[in-house]
Amino acid sequence: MDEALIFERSRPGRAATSQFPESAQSNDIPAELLRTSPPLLPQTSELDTVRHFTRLSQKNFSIDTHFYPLGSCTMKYNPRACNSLAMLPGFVGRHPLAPATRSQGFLACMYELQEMLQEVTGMAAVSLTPMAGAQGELAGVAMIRAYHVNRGDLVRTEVLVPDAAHGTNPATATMCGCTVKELPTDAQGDVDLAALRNAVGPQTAGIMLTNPSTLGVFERRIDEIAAIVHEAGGLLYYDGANLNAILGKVRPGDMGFDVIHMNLHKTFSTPHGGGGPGSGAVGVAPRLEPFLPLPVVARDDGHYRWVDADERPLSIGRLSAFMGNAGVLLRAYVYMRLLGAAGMERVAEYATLNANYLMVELRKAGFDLAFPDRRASHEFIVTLKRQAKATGANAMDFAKALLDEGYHAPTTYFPLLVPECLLIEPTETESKETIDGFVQAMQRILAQAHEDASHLKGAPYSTPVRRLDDVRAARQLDVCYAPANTPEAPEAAEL
Amino acid sequence: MDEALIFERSRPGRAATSQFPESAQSNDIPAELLRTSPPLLPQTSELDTVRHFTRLSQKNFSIDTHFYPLGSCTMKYNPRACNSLAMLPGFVGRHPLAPATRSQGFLACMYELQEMLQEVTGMAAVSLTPMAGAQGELAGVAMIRAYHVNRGDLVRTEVLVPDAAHGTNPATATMCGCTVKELPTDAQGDVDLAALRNAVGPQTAGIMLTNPSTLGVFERRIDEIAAIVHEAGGLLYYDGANLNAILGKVRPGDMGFDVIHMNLHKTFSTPHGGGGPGSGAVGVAPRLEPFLPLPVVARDDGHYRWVDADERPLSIGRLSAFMGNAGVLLRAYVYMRLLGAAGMERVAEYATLNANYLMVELRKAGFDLAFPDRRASHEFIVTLKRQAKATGANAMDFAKALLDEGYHAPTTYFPLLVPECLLIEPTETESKETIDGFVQAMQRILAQAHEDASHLKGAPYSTPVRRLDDVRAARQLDVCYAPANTPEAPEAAEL
Amino acid sequence: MPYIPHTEDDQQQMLKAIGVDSIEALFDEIPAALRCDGFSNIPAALTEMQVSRLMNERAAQDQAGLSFLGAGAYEHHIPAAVWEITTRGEFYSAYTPYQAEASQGTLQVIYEYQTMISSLLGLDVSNASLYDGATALAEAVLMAVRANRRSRSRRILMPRAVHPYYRDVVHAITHTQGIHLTEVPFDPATGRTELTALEAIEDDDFAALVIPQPNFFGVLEDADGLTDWARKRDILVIGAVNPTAMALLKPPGEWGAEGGHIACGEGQPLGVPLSSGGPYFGFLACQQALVRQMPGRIAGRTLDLEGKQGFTLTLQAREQHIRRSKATSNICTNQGLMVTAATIYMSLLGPTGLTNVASQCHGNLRRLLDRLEGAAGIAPAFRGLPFHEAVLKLDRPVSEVLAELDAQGIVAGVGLGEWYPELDRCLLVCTTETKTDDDLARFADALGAAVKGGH
Amino acid sequence: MPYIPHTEDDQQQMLKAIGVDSIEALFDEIPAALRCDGFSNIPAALTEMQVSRLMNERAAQDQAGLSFLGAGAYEHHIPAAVWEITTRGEFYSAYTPYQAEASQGTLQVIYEYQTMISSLLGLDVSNASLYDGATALAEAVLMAVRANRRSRSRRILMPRAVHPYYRDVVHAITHTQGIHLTEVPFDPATGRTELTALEAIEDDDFAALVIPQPNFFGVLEDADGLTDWARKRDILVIGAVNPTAMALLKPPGEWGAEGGHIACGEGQPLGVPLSSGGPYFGFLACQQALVRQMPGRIAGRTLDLEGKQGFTLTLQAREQHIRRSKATSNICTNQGLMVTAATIYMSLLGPTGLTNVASQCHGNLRRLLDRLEGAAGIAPAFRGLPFHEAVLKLDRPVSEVLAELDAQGIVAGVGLGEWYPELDRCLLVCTTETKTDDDLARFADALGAAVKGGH
Ligand SMILES: Cc1ncc(COP(=O)(O)O)c(C=O)c1O
Ligand SMILES: Cc1ncc(COP(=O)(O)O)c(C=O)c1O
Repeated sequence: MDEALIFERSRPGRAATSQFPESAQSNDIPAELLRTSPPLLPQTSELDTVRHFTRLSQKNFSIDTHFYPLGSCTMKYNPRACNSLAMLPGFVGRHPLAPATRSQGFLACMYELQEMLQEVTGMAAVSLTPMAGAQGELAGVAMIRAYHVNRGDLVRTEVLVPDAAHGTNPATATMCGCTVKELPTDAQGDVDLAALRNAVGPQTAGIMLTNPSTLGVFERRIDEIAAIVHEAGGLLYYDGANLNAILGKVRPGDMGFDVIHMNLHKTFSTPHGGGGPGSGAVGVAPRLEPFLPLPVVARDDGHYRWVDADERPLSIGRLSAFMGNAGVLLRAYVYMRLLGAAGMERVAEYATLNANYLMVELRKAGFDLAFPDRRASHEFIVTLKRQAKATGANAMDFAKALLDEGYHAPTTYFPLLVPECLLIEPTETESKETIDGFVQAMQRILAQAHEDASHLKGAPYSTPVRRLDDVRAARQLDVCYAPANTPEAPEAAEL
Repeated sequence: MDEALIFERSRPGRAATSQFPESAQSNDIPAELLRTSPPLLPQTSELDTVRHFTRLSQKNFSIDTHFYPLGSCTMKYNPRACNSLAMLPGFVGRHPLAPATRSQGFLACMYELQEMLQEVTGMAAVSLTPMAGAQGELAGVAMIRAYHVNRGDLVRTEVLVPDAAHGTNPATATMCGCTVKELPTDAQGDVDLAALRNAVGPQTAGIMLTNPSTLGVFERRIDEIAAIVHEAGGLLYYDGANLNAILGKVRPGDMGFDVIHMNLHKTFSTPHGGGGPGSGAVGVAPRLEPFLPLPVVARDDGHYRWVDADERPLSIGRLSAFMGNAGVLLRAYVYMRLLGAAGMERVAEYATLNANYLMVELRKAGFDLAFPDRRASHEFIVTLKRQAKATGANAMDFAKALLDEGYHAPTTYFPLLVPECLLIEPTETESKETIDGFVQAMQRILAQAHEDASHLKGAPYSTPVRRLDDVRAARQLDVCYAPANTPEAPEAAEL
Repeated sequence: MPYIPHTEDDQQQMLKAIGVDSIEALFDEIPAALRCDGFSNIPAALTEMQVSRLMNERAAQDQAGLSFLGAGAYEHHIPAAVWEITTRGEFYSAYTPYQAEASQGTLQVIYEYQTMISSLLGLDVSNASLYDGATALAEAVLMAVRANRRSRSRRILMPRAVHPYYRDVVHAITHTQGIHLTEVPFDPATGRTELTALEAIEDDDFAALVIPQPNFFGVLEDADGLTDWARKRDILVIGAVNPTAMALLKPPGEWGAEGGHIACGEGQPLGVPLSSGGPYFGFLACQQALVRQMPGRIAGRTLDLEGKQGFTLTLQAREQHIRRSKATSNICTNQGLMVTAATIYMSLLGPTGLTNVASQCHGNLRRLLDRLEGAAGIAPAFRGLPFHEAVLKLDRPVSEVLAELDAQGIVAGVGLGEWYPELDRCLLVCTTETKTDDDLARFADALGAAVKGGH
Repeated sequence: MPYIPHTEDDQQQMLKAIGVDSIEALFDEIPAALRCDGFSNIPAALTEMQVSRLMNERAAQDQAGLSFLGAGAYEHHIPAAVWEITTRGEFYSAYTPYQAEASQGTLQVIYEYQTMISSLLGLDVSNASLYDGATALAEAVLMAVRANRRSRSRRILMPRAVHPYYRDVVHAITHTQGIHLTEVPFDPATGRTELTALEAIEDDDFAALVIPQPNFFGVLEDADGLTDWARKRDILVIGAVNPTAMALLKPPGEWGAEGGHIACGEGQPLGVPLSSGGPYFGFLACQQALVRQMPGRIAGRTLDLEGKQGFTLTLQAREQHIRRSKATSNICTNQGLMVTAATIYMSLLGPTGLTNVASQCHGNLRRLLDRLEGAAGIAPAFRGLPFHEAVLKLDRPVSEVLAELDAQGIVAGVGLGEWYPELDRCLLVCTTETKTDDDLARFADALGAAVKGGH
């Protein structure tokens, strides 16, 4: 059922009056500082508002309702307890500048989270402040730069990035004032070592990698890569998006990485929330510890406290007004306590089992793998190049047809170097039957592609809207409602 | 999308292990007391369980998603604050037998609720313990009987009930060991006074009425009725289901009623929860106070306490293990504090405005009213007798077609005396646009009935299932899953 | 206006459409003499912010402490998912599923619930819930009286070891129909309802025997023996059971050689918070043959127009809205939302989980009793095997002990003197799986000290 | 196994299908020398019951008290509906809406959010959120440097009256790109950023001027005057504003004769709980002409195959996943769920509600200052008109006063000495609409007594 915009439900004079105080009587603010017309906020009743947003929510696919094998995103179950415990009144009501007397419960959690993340990654120290993966990357590259600068090595501004890397890696390098050198991938999905050797030099600040890579395979010569980069004077940055694949099996610190960010909203199962909030906590080897972003939590004699700037003069500084996404960190903390040491290892084991199983089942079902000779990590790539050629139905069409089957689509067209790419990540929390169901759906779609590809071009059919016109969206930009800019007469407000 | 039974998702050995403790080591219970096979509970993961029930929820119509003009049910907005405040840890964690030292917060709310309900109904005293309307009725009729018995008047066992009354009224009378005498209704929807005069006598225990009646009209000669019944030695019972219509306009106590139950899950907006819990608090005139069911809350010097059986030797006793649906009572308390005196009066005003507006608009749209010369109370009746004759589409068909339009159906075929009856109650929390949308939908359905009634016979089309076979449900009774009794091969478990 | 969406404009248009000048005019059928003029004794509206503050302050007054209270309401761990899903608007704000096609969520939940409860109790069919455990027992009694065609009496054998409040409720609800509860004493040594006590009763025509399992003192009854005794006399057997215990114990449907007929009880332990005593829910299940005597709603599986499975309320001919004065009960609204919570709870726990909970509850009681062994002035009142509650006989007035522990943040249990004069210095304590070894130690130490301190 | 559904059977079947003997074999591409062997330093798993107890105990340690803390995070009433809906699984557990057709809920929310924020700020377009207020200001600075074609400098005029942490963050994020923040002093008498201070600065090529409204001291700036001054010099104007205040105050888009170019700020006051500082969200809006320089996601309205309206992410060519090293920012995941909460919050409050909240915040501060008038040893530090925060100069060391009030359950505010040595004995206090007259009286009395007590 369609859901009108909330502004279309608005009626002058309507209001959810229980939600706000009376206006204060006196107003001593001079007129020239005041706004002259009220903001365009909807005037709706509480019922209509609740109904509107409840109905909107039902238009989403989500983990709680659908299998969501979005590669590189680790869409696993978000335990509800993580939410309810992080939202206990004591936590939710704590002001970021609350005095230490009113903070020991929260700080204890943060301190222990730092410790656990150090253990998990094999790094010497952790800062929890970055607010998403990309900000973790920024913290990491900034630390690498600060490290070189602090040693007086001012020319190291080149960052090496494999061509399969996530877009945030090159974008981050640029944001840190570095230049990006792209590295090619070889046919097996590993970094091209010859190219790497060519690329490194006295300007090399470092390399940004994730291992397993975004191609879903484990970079087998990681120690060689580490040696090459380190010998050239660069540092190694680990993009933690793929940590789910290796928990307890191999640690970035042990692979030679100097700095890592973790996507707590992936591996540590804090929710994605329809696009955040995330958390991109960073871990570092000892030589980078002085540069960690602040704040960090310390413990003295069983008392917890913030480490302040005076103690860390080399810190790259502060990346958020307070301490980052504290509520997300609490969720990750609860998650880790629920899993414990053994549970954290099982994550990688079953994520890998599920990915490899789904991979072989899809191969049996007639799909081509991008790297057929490799193990899947926690994810893998199917390429629909052959099918697209034979039937005209491409990766996008498969993705949309999956929505009609009741599955969220895998990641499409990323990494860019694989044509007609589906990057598929089932995660450890999905059952065999769910995976089998997905394989059957893929088979049905494949059969449909051969029978009548044009039908797939029309997919999805069962979603609240059919396939959307992205080109129109960009050309006839409509990003802000005004009664006049409605593309067509809005349909009669229905309930 | 279909949702398999949770049992069909079950796999031996699967479990949400975070949710339960290890088994205790020792077990000293002798084998003959132990069960020999485990209960048929599903073995599912937490994710599958969350997904299952989240998806099931989406198959419901509800206030939070749909207009729900179910007559006699007062489906109005349930403020979310009532839920979250009633579920504060202090309230949710309070044991019913907690000592007074740990109960003053809760008891204060209950005491004030009693006081406010007395004021609202015009009664002398209130007991909050009945757990739904029907139990309130039971309490009421039991008090009436106890009153007569206590006066040594042992033959008063007849209860008068108008034919339009809700089924719980006669059923309750029977449960209290009384016999029911039905009273006819006149053409204007009022009780037939002549019949009433004939019916009363020395065996009359009392009369059960609601005013406005379940026909949606105000019983204008209520004082005459009261006089007739009182003179005959009977008492008047008020079924509080329709209190929403008269809040602040006329009070049952002032109309001459001796006892009343209130459906807090209707007028006082506690949620219906897909079939409860409700609360059927009872109020009484002074002469019935000694008979009130226990417990009741008293205040002595600012200290709150339970009134116990010693102080109320004539009480009809205890109707629930503890004190009834305390959490529902808290919600009603919060609701009343949010509305305040003026807000409580507005409830009746706008409920009545909405009902009368909807009534005239439907009449304009070509529908027949059961009582065209009467004002609607908070609800009113449309009879589709003429349409059913002309087109073959009956009240049930209209009801199902409304579901396709995105509206929950009104109450159908109740009260029984009106043919092809739709009892429609919009409530005060719905907006004019919502009501207008409903009228338009009714018009479309009417047009469809004239065009192609057979199409309506197939409705609903857009719900998760099409029209269900109730006869089969009763004949081939299947009320408990067992793999063998599945009516057809269950469809492949889909997600 | 709180929760009323009408603008001035809406109101004018609507009045105009109706053809009246004011809302007041819509009340013109109410005799003027009866009219009241608003409410003088209700406080003015508060905003949600103000009410929140008030309620937070009140809730903060009522701290649970470290509690060993049981006696019919039990503190269990409830998975966070249970109430996060149960309070979703679609469950929370729906009505009874009269329009089946628009209520498949609720109906399927009920069907799944019925299946779980039936299996837990070892019986064939379950209804969709009753108000609470006590009223479920009352309904079971009424049902047994209706169903027992061999008995001409309206007498019920009701053990004194049944929860005293339950006995009160059953009496309050059934005595107006001439039903008489014959008390069966418990054995003062074992705390059990012994066969000898039954045999000592003079009357011999009874409609039903109630068997609590465990009984109010936490003691496990010889359900097999009692059932066989009753069965032989054409007395229907009603089990009144704790649902957590059922994960471990033989269910009523399997008692004795032929099984009990009806089982009922309080559903609260299955995912429902303590919440001052309600809303809880009563469960009720019975043998297939009795289904038409069952009170309350029942969901059934059927097919739709297209042959697809779906769910609907069924056997409504038993109910008040159809059968009116001849209905099996007057119940209409039941405890649907609690059933939703319980169904999610039972699904999350599964057979292993619920069994482990039961075994931990029992194990914790054992550990507590072991710790108390030898404590001066504290002894178990009964020899019978307890499940997760036990009666302790103290060498000091219970109220003094309670007050002393309360001051230390411990709620020790309930004194039994008020209900059972013969158990004057007795304290009923309960341990669930929520108690840690430290909790048990803290309690045992404090209790030991308090009893000793009285001397 | 917590959250892992695999049965022994599943596992065997899956391994067989893959053709390996063990899960371990799936890790055979990892060089053996690198392998670790599990975690020794992480505690064993707890059950949800155990973690709940732990977290409840920890949360109970951190009582908020009666708090007058502000300084960038504000305690407001949040309607219960906001988080009950926001945490619905469909919002909570969805990803960024890449598959538009499966994400219309989230996308429509973003579109509605963009509309509300644009209007609140008086600008044309808004993005879908940034991390928080501080990073939003950093992004605004970067955006201004990119957008200001008339300026060749990478210098930004940054008032000292901007939140010190914001200035730190902007520096940390932008200095590696050679951006320099030129500090603009505040007037010690008014607490405002005066034109004279700007005119005293020697450099004359600046990319942008940041105007806080209100500023960190709670004082209202002469936004019109500052904007006109900057506009005349081709300096872009960035408003860094409090969103609640915007309901009352002239929005950045309307400042001066021509309006500011960019506005940003911390979204927390719009329905997001204090929550130890996050997750919050940063908002950012700008004039239409700058939209292609905007960082972050943007949702747009478009049509589907059938001509029906729908929503999708748009202008993605600005973003890292398309433009990679040339993107407008590296941001990917933003603060979507907070935006959902804020959109519901703004819808529930509406224009009147938000305005009333703002006026009560301000009115409460006025009442507090009135109460403190004449209190010995307490005086407003600045003459400038405050919104809902004020700096009080105390006649006693702030830390002593804070400690004394803390012991009474009052959190009085933050001392400014650490950030502004020149404001050593100064306390920043905040009042929102949550404070009652009693609260204000209690605070004023306690503060008065504490300051006096120091003598
Ligand atoms: C491989 C990889 N790196 C980095 C990121 C960026 O993380 P975030 O979106 O939290 O900024 C992602 C997630 O989108 C990713 O998949
Ligand atoms: C008129 C009337 N009376 C009594 C009842 C019974 O109330 P309850 O369902 O709460 O038992 C109802 C509600 O269904 C009703 O509408």
